[in-house]
Amino acid sequence: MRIGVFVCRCGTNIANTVDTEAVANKALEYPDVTHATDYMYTCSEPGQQEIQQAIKEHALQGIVVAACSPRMHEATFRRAVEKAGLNRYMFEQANIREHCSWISSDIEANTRKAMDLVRMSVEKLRFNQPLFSSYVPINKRVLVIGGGVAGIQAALDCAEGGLDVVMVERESTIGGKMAKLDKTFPTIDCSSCILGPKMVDVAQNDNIHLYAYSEIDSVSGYIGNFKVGIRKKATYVDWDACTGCGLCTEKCPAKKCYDRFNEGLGTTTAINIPFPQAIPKKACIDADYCRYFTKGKCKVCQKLCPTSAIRFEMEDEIVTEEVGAIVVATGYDLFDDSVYGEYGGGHYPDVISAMQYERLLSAAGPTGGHIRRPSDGKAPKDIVWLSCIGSRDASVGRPYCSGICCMYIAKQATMTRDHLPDCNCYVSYMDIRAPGKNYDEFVRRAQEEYGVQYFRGRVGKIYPKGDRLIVQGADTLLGIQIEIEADLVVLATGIEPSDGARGLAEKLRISYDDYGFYMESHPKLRPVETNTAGVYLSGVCQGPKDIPASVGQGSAAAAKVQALFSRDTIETDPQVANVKEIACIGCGKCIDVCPFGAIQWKTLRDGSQKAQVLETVCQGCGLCNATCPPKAIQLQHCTDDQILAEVNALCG
Amino acid sequence: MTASAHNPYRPELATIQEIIQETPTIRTFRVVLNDEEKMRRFSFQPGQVGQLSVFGVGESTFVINSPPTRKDYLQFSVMRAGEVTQRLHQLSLGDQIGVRAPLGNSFPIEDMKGHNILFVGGGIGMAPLRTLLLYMLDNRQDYGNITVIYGARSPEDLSYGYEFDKWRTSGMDLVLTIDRESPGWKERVGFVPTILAEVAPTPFNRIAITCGPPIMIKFVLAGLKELEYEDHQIITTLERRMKCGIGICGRCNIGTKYVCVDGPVFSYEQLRHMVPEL
Amino acid sequence: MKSEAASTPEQELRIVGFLCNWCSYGGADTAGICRFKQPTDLRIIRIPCTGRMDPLFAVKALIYGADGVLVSGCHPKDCHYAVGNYYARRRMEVLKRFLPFIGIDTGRFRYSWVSASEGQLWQQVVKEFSEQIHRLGANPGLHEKIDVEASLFLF
Amino acid sequence: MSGTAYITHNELTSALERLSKEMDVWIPVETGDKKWGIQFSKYQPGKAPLLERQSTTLPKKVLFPQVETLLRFCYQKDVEDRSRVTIDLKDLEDMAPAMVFGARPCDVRGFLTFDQVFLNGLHKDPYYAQRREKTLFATLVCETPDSACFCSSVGSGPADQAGSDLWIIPIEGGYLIESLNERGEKLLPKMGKEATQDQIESAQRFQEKAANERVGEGDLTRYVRAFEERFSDKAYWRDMVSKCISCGICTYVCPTCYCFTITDEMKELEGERLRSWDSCMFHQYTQEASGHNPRPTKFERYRNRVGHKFSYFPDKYNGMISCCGCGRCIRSCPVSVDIRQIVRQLKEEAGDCVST
Amino acid sequence: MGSKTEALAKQFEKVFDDLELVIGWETGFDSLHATPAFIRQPSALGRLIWNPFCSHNLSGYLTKTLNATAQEDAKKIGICVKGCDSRSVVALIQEKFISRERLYIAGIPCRGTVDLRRLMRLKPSLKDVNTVHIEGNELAVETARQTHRFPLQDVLLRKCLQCRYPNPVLYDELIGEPLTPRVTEGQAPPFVDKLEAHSLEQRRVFWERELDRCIRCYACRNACPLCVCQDNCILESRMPKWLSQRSGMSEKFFFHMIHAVHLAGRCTECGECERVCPMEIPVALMKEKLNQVVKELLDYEAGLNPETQPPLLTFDPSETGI
Repeated sequence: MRIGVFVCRCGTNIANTVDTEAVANKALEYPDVTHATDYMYTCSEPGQQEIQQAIKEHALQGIVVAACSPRMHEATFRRAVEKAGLNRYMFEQANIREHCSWISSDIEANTRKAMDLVRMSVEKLRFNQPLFSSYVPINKRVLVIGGGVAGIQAALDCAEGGLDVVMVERESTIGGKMAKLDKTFPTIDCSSCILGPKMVDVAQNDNIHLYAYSEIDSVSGYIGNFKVGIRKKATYVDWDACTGCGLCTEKCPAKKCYDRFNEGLGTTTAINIPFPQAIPKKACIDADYCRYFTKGKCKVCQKLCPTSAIRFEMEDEIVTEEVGAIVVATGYDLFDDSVYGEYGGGHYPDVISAMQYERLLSAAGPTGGHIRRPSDGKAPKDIVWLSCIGSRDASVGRPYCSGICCMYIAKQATMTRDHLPDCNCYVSYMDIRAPGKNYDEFVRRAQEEYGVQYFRGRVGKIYPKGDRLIVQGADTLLGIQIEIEADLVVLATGIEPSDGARGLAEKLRISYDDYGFYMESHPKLRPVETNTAGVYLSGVCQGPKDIPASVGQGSAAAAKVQALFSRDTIETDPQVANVKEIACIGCGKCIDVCPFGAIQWKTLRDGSQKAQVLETVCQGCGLCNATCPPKAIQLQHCTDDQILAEVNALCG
Repeated sequence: MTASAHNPYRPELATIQEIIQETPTIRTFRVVLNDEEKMRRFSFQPGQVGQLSVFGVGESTFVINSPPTRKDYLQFSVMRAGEVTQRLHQLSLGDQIGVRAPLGNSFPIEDMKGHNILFVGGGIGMAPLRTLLLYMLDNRQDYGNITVIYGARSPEDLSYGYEFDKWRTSGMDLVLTIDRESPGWKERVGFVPTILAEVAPTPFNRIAITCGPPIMIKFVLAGLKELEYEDHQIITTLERRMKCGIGICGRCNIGTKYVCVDGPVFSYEQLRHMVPEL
Repeated sequence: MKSEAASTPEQELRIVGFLCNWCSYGGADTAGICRFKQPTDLRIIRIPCTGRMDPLFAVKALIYGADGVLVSGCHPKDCHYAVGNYYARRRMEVLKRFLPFIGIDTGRFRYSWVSASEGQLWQQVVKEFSEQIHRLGANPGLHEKIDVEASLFLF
Repeated sequence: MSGTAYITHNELTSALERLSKEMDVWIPVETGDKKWGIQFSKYQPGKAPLLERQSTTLPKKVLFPQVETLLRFCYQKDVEDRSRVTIDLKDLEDMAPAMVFGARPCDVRGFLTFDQVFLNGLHKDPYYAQRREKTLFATLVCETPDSACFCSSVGSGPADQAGSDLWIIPIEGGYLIESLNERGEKLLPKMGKEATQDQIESAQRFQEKAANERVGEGDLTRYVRAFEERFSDKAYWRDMVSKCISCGICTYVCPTCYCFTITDEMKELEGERLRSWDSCMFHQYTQEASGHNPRPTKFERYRNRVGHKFSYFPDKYNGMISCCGCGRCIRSCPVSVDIRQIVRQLKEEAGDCVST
Repeated sequence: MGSKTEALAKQFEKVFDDLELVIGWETGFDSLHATPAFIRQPSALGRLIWNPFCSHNLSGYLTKTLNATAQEDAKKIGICVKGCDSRSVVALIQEKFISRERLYIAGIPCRGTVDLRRLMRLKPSLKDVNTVHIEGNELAVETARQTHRFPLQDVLLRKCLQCRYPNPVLYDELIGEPLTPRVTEGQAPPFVDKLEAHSLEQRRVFWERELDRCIRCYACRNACPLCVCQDNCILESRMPKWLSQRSGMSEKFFFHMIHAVHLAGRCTECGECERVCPMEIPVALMKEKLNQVVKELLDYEAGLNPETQPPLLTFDPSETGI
């Protein structure tokens, strides 16, 4: 190989403390170096031309530039050598500025060091190989998992950009948690008024294909080319035929079914449509309650259905969709408040969760928007909210703050005072967290204008007394014991990752934290990406957040997808791992450690199993290389031989 | 430091005079021995090999594929595969390498005289055949009709394309083939053994010489038997990992035969009497 | 055993650094940009991630005469590749504890976590480690020929 | 008998001391403190040879070092034009004369195999040739064969003098050294004073007794065809070789194994071409760059080893077996693969073969 | 002991219909040498032996000679294991090289196996042994003429002197009664301690002296059941080239460091590397130290639980102090 070495003086930045001429002269003694010189500003236009000139004149096959940090100008010089006809990976940069001239004033020592650094680069370069990107076509369809507001926003943004969107929602309707809310803080907007139109947009957008009542069964492939198996769960209703007329739900004899949408307040029918604005508005049979399935006969709905849409023989069906990117917006579940036995959640009928209370507030809810306590249907006179139920409590494994509870407590209390002006509202809180726009003002208004009584402290226990509840606790600011007789207690349950989040993560090969929230690629700089290329996060599945933040992240995820899809192919970075099959022993350790799921099994003709790198997925960290016992997998441009060459240049 | 009369491990220093990029992975090197006297006296037979040294990296065996009548250079075609070949590919004109040549046996050119000839070559396996082919062109009157079947994966993988016209105009039947269709390709498409069956040169008074990857050789041998070639009418070259090249180091044996000195050229008849360890 | 390309005077020792591209290499750049003065013994090899760091690179350097080996990467939880340094820290710590068993001073090997913004911390790490290596002196290296009498009978 | 010398046990080290002034004297010594094994080392003052049992490793390295420099090269860059590089090449270097003292007949007989390959082939190996010429063997008649020894089965024996220059016979109070050729004769005076007639007779008795000793069962020299016939019997090789772990011990401790590899080592502009022992038991030995391996598993590799020693070699060299029956491959084998049995059973009916 | 030998053969006889073959030990070329046996016919089960000469760890054959992965319709492989050997089997299952379902494991509680070279030093003339067994703290070797007795301390393999797992940790059938370990948990490996009592300089010299003998026959590697690279080991690889062919001390050191580091957190301390070394280098000692480090740092021992992942192949974000 013929190597040219260019030592940059960087004006005086390097030349002041490094004898660049001596370094260049020394370089001439190194193996394969046939040309070496120093130059005032190598990165300048004439500097680059000098390199290009030398490449042609001296038939150079590799270039070393000793200059600033490669983090600064590696890309510049790579382009320069490429213009002169070399492969851009036949270039190495020795950092003799940041790591040398700038950190010591000892010219002799610096010069010796610069010589070593150049020699290391030369030795490494002797093992460099031309590398070439490959181009993989992108399937410009996106899968959105989860039909809550975060997923809806992502789907709509993508669809409006002209992309084909596949949306998968576990429930029989989209809308998620937001659809259950009555109002939203801090503006007291009607939740369904702002969400409803978006849901309708999803239904009406031709670019969006919705799979409701479906779950992700399997995911294979990689960025640009995922293959997703979707399990369409049996609804026992042919949705192509169902018009959502609701006749079946009226006549269904099984009327005492758990009402999921209303959080178990009230009942529903075995065949039902969750709520009037459901999208899609289609009926679905709950086989756990349906008389035909439990008792073997009934079929009332089948007889009634004007379009003959009922299909008792229906089974789960797996369909496959091919997409190029995936947005995960699986949202959250609420903490199970019965864990706190001392509060009697799930035990005393009038101790309810905040989401249940939300349904009581809702005009579409079981009480028609009238606040009535579940036990006897009376309007409550005294209501106590308990904050941080399953938040900021390490003893129940939830040390994090759910972020939204303080705000929705204030909202619910404010609403309550509107509905029932005589009702006393008490809030037991730990700290009030209201950092958003107009948030703190909102809480303050609840306290000051609406007379909601806040006391700081933890409630110790709740017990019944007659038909009321005694709430015992302490006000830690005043340092006194507190006892409130209440008609209703609302537990402000916190957020936890949605049921099944871990299982889905494993299918997607993305990682999750100790609680099951999905890990973003970088907490600051890549908050929407995951470590699996082509999989993006939106909403609470990544961590607690409120509606605006979820919507914002939904749009951000959509923007990432759009950016990805703005090109027809993905150019792979050739600095990725590469498997030498004859040396691979098929131990699978690389597959185990790869943080990106970039390595998969490949079966050869003789039946042996070898590792195979998905170039588009590999991020080039080299963990596999360090782990591979026979070193069959090598990180291109940072191979063992290349690192060893640098080590050998210094030692031995 | 006694310079012994003859040290078979000591390569002759040589200079690279010309490099021809044959295919993306094959380069042909023309080298000249630095010792002019030795260069002038150098002679070899078609089929013989040489060991090329990149000092500091190692040695590797290649067939000498210049025409034996040329006395001014030695030529080797090198496919990039391992450590040595990779380094060879990085060399430039004027660079120094080591050469130990000629080594090994050669094609039985005398015995072939008066016969029709069939060459069947695949990929880099064309290199040894080319030497013999050029030799026959130089002595065209000694041989009957000559058919060459030469295949590679794609048009870019065919070496010596610049000579094809010359071969054809010198009275040879040249059949080119590639594995899969390729835009602009007007010759045949298909694996070498398939094309062999199509062309089906009669075994009458013919010697077949085949060289290529082991899997191709296996099927070509079968194909020739199908065409009713006798064992002694089939000649091939064998490849083995070699080190010393002079029959000492031990690794290239097939039973009692050492590929480096008893080969690389073997007739099918010989092979049948050797232990089945290919 | 030491390289002779740059004729090395006695007082300068050979420290090999393996730095991850994203954090510590950047940290060293930052230290340079801020002109934080550092000893000159260190020679840095850039690797993408400490997860790329095979402990054997360090072993190779130490056996073949390096006076010190310094590995540095992103702080745990801040790995550019999410988890590379979690693997690395286990591997490095195991190596560090093992080295003295074969007669290599554990002080000759160090790993640290320095982010791209922590120029000052980098300066401190380099200073401390270089001083430590100078205290230990040159790597005594291995005896290529064994004096039969200098034995240590164990078993 | 030709010339003789007598050395008492006490004088042995001083005799070796004298010799070591003129040449490298290789003697068997303990491999380490309280170790069972014995290896050959250059004589150092005060170190007495251990002659009571066979050494673990061989004096093979004296003529055929485990690693040896074949060439030294240096790239020299033209000061005017750095792309003009010439190569300075040095090959054979002068080697010191040497003596191997206290090896056994089987150890020395191995070099007869070497001679065929390194000296009498198409090309003469100048490195081996030089060492061969400059090295003498003072060989000890063997009185301690063990259960792994089988020198008599391969046409040798405990008193086999082939390949030796001096002959050592233990007698009362010391050793009688007898010269077997002129080279040996010249050294006798430096080794001790002339032996008495009594001593000579005593030594003769010892020698005769050893010569009559049969070490090993049966004759293993006539298996050329049996091997060929067994070559493709997969079950046979599977049964015989399953326990082999493919290490290189048997080849490295074998007096007749000579296979080597050649590799270059380089640092900056200087480097050397090394020849080092290789082993046909290693996968890499025949591995080709393409990935193809004609002997991909230990079954083919061990078969080749047996074939080489008992079939190919005698086929090629007038019936000469490339095995001297020292038994080291059996004794040192971590899993006790017994080559005697594998050879012997070549002639047995399929199904009767049992590996132990 | 005769009784166990018979029990072993009987047990395999019972299940042989389900087996492809049995790997055990039999008498080798003389009465002092046991050797691995591959038995494919039930009629040959009588060749099986069990005595203190059966030191070989047979588990390596499961990957290197056979292919004990799960395969449809394939019969099981019967294998005899001691306590230490069973850990190798577990480790191989852990790393998914073999499948538990393919194995029929006969576990043998073991009081220790003999280091033949130590025995030979004590009694070079020993031959024609009729029986050998352990009685209390002694090895009893009965020849035609007399019974020799040797203190176990003087004749056992080094690994056996510090054995903590005399009983197999995984088996289908236990042959004999479980034993009490010679060394209990928490006790430091005595030989590691012994070396660590010396200065840094002395330790280096110790290893120089020991490793100087290394002839690079690679037996330590090939015998190691966890050295799974085998044919593709980087010790011999030229691309990448980790190790040169030079034979200096640095190469020998680095060779053994490569072996040791590759086994960090994986070595099951079967001692095969050391037993097979023709030059009697205590190579297992390096791995013992690494195991001690891994135990202290990550509270892990290889080859105990088939479900766990070796610690250097996984991570824990929450761990502190490193």
